Amino acid sequence: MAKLSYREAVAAALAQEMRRDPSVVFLGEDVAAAGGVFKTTEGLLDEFGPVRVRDTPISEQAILGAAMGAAMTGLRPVAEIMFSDFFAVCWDIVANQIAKTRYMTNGQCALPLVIRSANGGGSRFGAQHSQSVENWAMAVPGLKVVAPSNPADVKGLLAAAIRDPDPVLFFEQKSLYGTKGEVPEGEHVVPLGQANVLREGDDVTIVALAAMVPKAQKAADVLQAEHGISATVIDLRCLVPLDTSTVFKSVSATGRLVTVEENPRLCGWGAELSSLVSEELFWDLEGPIVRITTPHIPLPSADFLEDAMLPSVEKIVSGVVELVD
Amino acid sequence: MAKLSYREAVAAALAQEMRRDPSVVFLGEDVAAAGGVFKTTEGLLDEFGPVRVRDTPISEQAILGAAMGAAMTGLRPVAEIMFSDFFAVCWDIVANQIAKTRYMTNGQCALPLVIRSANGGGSRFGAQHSQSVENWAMAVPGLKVVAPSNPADVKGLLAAAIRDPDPVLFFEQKSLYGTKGEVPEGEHVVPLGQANVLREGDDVTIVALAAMVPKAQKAADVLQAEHGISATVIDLRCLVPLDTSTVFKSVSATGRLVTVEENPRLCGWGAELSSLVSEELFWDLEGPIVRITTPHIPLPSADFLEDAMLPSVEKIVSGVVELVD
Amino acid sequence: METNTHTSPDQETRLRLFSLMLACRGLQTRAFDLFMQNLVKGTTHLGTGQEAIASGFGAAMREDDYTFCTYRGHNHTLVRGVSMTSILGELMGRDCGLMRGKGGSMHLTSVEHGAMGSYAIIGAHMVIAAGAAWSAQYRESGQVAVCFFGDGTTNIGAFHEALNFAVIWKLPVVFVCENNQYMEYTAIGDVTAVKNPAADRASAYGLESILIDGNDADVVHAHASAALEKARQGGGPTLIEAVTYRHGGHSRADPGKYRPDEEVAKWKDYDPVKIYRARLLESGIAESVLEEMESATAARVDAATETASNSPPPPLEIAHQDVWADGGVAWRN
Amino acid sequence: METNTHTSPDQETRLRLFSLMLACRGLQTRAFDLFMQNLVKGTTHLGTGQEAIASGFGAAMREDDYTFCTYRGHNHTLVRGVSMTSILGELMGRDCGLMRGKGGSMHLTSVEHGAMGSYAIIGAHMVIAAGAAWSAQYRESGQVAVCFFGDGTTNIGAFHEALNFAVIWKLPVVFVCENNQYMEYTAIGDVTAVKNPAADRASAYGLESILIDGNDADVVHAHASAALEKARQGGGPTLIEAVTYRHGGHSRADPGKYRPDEEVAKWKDYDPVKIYRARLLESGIAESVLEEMESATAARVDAATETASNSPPPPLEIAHQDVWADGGVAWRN
Ligand SMILES: Cc1ncc(C[n+]2csc(CCOP(=O)(O)OP(=O)(O)O)c2C)c(N)n1
Ligand SMILES: Cc1ncc(C[n+]2csc(CCOP(=O)(O)OP(=O)(O)O)c2C)c(N)n1
Ligand SMILES: [Mg+2]
Ligand SMILES: [Mg+2]
Repeated sequence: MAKLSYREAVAAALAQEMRRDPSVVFLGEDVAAAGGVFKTTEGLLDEFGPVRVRDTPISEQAILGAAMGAAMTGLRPVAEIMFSDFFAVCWDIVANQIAKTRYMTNGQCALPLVIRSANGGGSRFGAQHSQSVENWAMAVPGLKVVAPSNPADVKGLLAAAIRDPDPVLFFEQKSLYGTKGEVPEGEHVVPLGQANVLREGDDVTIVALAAMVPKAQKAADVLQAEHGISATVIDLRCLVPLDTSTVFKSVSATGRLVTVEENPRLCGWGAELSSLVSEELFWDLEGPIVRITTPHIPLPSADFLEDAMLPSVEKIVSGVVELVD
Repeated sequence: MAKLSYREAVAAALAQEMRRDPSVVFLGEDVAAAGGVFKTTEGLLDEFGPVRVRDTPISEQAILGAAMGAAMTGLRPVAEIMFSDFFAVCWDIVANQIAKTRYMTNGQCALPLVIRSANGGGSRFGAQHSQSVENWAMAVPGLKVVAPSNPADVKGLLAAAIRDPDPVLFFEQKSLYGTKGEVPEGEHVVPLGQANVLREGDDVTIVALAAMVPKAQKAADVLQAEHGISATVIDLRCLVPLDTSTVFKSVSATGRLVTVEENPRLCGWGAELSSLVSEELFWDLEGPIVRITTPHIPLPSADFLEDAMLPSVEKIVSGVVELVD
Repeated sequence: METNTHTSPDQETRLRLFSLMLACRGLQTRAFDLFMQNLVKGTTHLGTGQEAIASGFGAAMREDDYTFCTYRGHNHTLVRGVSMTSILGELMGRDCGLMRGKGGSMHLTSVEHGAMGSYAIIGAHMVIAAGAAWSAQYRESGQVAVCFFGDGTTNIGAFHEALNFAVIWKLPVVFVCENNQYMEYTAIGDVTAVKNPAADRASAYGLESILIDGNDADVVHAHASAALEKARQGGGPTLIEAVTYRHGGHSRADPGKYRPDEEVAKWKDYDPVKIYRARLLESGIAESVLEEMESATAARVDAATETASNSPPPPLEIAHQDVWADGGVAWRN
Repeated sequence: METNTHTSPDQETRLRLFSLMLACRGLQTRAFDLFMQNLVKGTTHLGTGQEAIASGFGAAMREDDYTFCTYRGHNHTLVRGVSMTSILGELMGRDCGLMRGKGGSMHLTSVEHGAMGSYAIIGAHMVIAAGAAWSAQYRESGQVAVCFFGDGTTNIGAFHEALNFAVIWKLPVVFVCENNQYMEYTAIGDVTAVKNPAADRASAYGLESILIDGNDADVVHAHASAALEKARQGGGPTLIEAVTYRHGGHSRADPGKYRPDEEVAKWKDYDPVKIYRARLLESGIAESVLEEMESATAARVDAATETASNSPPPPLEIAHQDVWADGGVAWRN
């Protein structure tokens, strides 16, 4: 095991896969010579050279078009969209082209590609650089959607995403880039579509994603210590494929579900999970399903305001307490 | 009352508002001289002239940028995005610019604009011209979202959208363009954010939108006649503002909720409504919340396949019967 | 505008060009008839009148080159060797269709023939074609991507990104603007800042301005050959504007009334098939040879129509297949 | 490249230009200091070294003209008359901030001053500026929209759409490319198909190619005046490429190490404030006058810093306001 930061784990995964498969190529803005504006891809240019690691102009449609065309013709491109907010300038390539082409062509076109992007708030960047948009991707059939919460999963899931034969949107949570954790040395691959049960409890199931995972864990500590509530905490890790069986198993046992999302309220993955549970597991429920989200507003920039909008340990605790008590 | 088609009601609303307010201007591809590719805007160029009714190049970002810049500086533009699938090529202007600018500027910028678009399937146009993407809009804070189910509402809600001081995405369902209905003559305005209770029943609440509304009504007929199930049918009409009070009132009474969405499964408005109900109205529920949607796939083109994928009267009936029985 | 033939292709090539154009014309005419009989559901966009461009390129491309085209892509797909039956079947939503009805008229794709897709949202396929060219460059395969698009497409953002990108990476891609002078119902001149929407913008990407007669198959073939060769040799991308006209409306049953009668008449007279037929006759090919080709094409179209019409609708289960590489559509476990 | 001054502005204008540049420089330098003291959270993009462009335009614009700028928009906002206190307050997330902390450094906006926003996603504001110009044209108000953007922005699709659109509708808009020769960390020449990313593309929109010295406030002012006048008279849009350099990194604490030392040194030497100061002295203005201006600016910056630093954080309730025109954020009843 080595201690790596979340951002270092990105480069580690890319390097691992680029070493093993020469068809893996990587492109994006400022990713090569500069090593990425979040320093997530340092060293790759040096190791793999300018033919495989390429700086691009500010042309997100061309970046993703290049990735798609290359994936259709034998390569396994990884593209970076610097901030996930910028998916909006190239959404056609993602949602209409990449997501639909295999299906429309009756399976003729393979699209083994990964799009990495820095997602989420907490950096005081304001409303256009702080969105959590993993739901945009989840809403479109044909995209796999991954959002890791820790360095080991960054490495393992990104490796799996690169090996996956389907298009994967890989959301790296900005606010986690500086966090550190043990990461297995040597080849490390974590299969897509498997939620991670971080702790087991009897009273309530808390499902979280990405930066909400450490908050949910802290909340579970507080709930245990201060309220005597024992919570299962599940790190969803992937939205597509969605590991409903792990979640359902836990909710069947606890009878209560709380979801914690960073994205704004409407149509989040928590709503989808809530609807699945209330459709298929209704009779196991012992109380309402509670969703904790950012309010349905653009994120403000000032630190004081931004912090107050994002889901916090306190909000999770009080949401659970209200439900369970 | 006059009998108008859904498509004629679009032109009627635009004409009504353009007559009353000289700051209303209209732009889009092939909307002026040709009267729109769906013939929704015929006659407007003749009546209002080429300064107010303008054909544009194939430049969706410029179309919406023009609308936004004009709205910020005193006009009330209405823009057409020909097919709602094309929102993907201009999503930045919608989701990052139009939706966020009032908030980011602490209320300084007014954005009274409407974006009309032809939405949905059933026309055998294939996956890139058949999407129902009203959820894309619902997921973004700062957008109002309207989707009428009949000609009278097209006229009344489009008029209200144009008068509204906020940005409104107005989804016209392609498969309804040919349908006809009575439309009040003279000024007709239907306030945004009010769901329409079409019939009242005791056993279940069926909530539908746009093209799913007539299907839900037919299903309610069948349910009554063949299964003795009495259903309330609610036409949601707007996703934002969302008329939860009308829906809640009905679900409190019936104890059962079924939503009918044309969009693919994940993260639809039905999921949001389901999660709201199971969070706030849980104790009133007498059974699972059922969502009827298109499967989570891109829509196939062939008539036989497409029809089998969209929610049908039969699917609604069987979903309700399974729930209630 | 380039109207003369630099090189006079040999007779074999000429006959091939004519045969491709005949096939395209036959297919398009039949597609229209089937549409009018309500056997083509949805929509269809015909390339009647524009056959010289697809054919000129088709005859010049290497078998493993890539084609990227638009919803108006029947000709471009056909010239790569895709069967008429599978194209008409796709238009009619039958099981024999190229994608078994899952794509439709606007999305003809045959990877096995290098026909890498027909794209229905303006602009996108230009950046995707650049990506295929990047892959060819990376794999040093010598393949070239050819991307066909319309005049109206030159005003959308992706056009700009694709061209800049292709030039800076020196990609083996040929961008072919089929300037048929209209977007849907709006004349291109009404919405474009320059006269020649592609050629007048070439210099913005450091490219040569190339404006050619898109109705002259020899001219197209010569330019296609040169651009393909340049790309194959590592010389980078080419942008070609080929001026042409569509005989019919934009799509479906559009009567195209927004176009002046004389304009339509003039262009119908300057028909690529007609002028090429006359040229072949002049060059000494016997009328009987041409007639034989024509009746063979007609028979091919009839046979394809017959087979496609008799093909059943696709089985329902395919709608639940192939979202993912594992053949399935599951988004959960 | 246009380096000479056509018109020699009168002394009043010159002093105004100098004063605007001094204010910009003072503000940017202070913003950097505050950032290093961790008082500016998030990010900040400075226009140090690029002051002549914002100032040249600021001095030429009519009070009711519109400015659209990018995240690197402090200078452009300031020259419209917005107070330093509200700008620094916004950067620091204080209640006195221009948007009370809801926008941040990248989104400075003051509608009352015609500063119609700073946009943080590349390209978007170019089409939005066209929209404001359309509105001015429709209302026959004589207003002009001025849109500032960077060299890197010329490679995104919206650039292309905005220019074509502005030209065909003959909109009163001036597009100003501040070519500081880098996007974030990548030299513009590495990713652009032409040498002058904006000027070499003007012809693609039927526009005159205008390349000017963006560090010479007189040159900028002359071109600004001409373009504004042309737009006001119904002459349509202008595209100007103004060559300049940013003294610091792209944003935050970026040390800008990707730039050769000599290049940085050369451009720091060719500093717009410095060269303009020398020109003023040469033209007969007394050193003491300039020093007085400089110390007045310093005092202004200090006072603004003081006020902003003492401003409290914004009240929490404003986070729940102004999604909608009714002042609220409710999405349900
Ligand atoms: C982004 C986008 N906007 C609009 C359309 C609708 N549309 C389909 S074809 C077309 C006209 C295209 O004109 P051109 O590029 O000249 O091609 P042509 O149809 O003449 O072959 C338009 C506007 C679309 N498909 N995609
Ligand atoms: C669509 C989009 N892509 C990428 C970015 C990230 N980004 C912010 S500034 C910048 C460089 C812009 O360069 P330029 O236009 O030259 O402006 P400058 O920063 O030099 O003023 C980039 C790539 C963005 N904000 N928006
Ligand atoms: Mg055309
Ligand atoms: Mg720059």
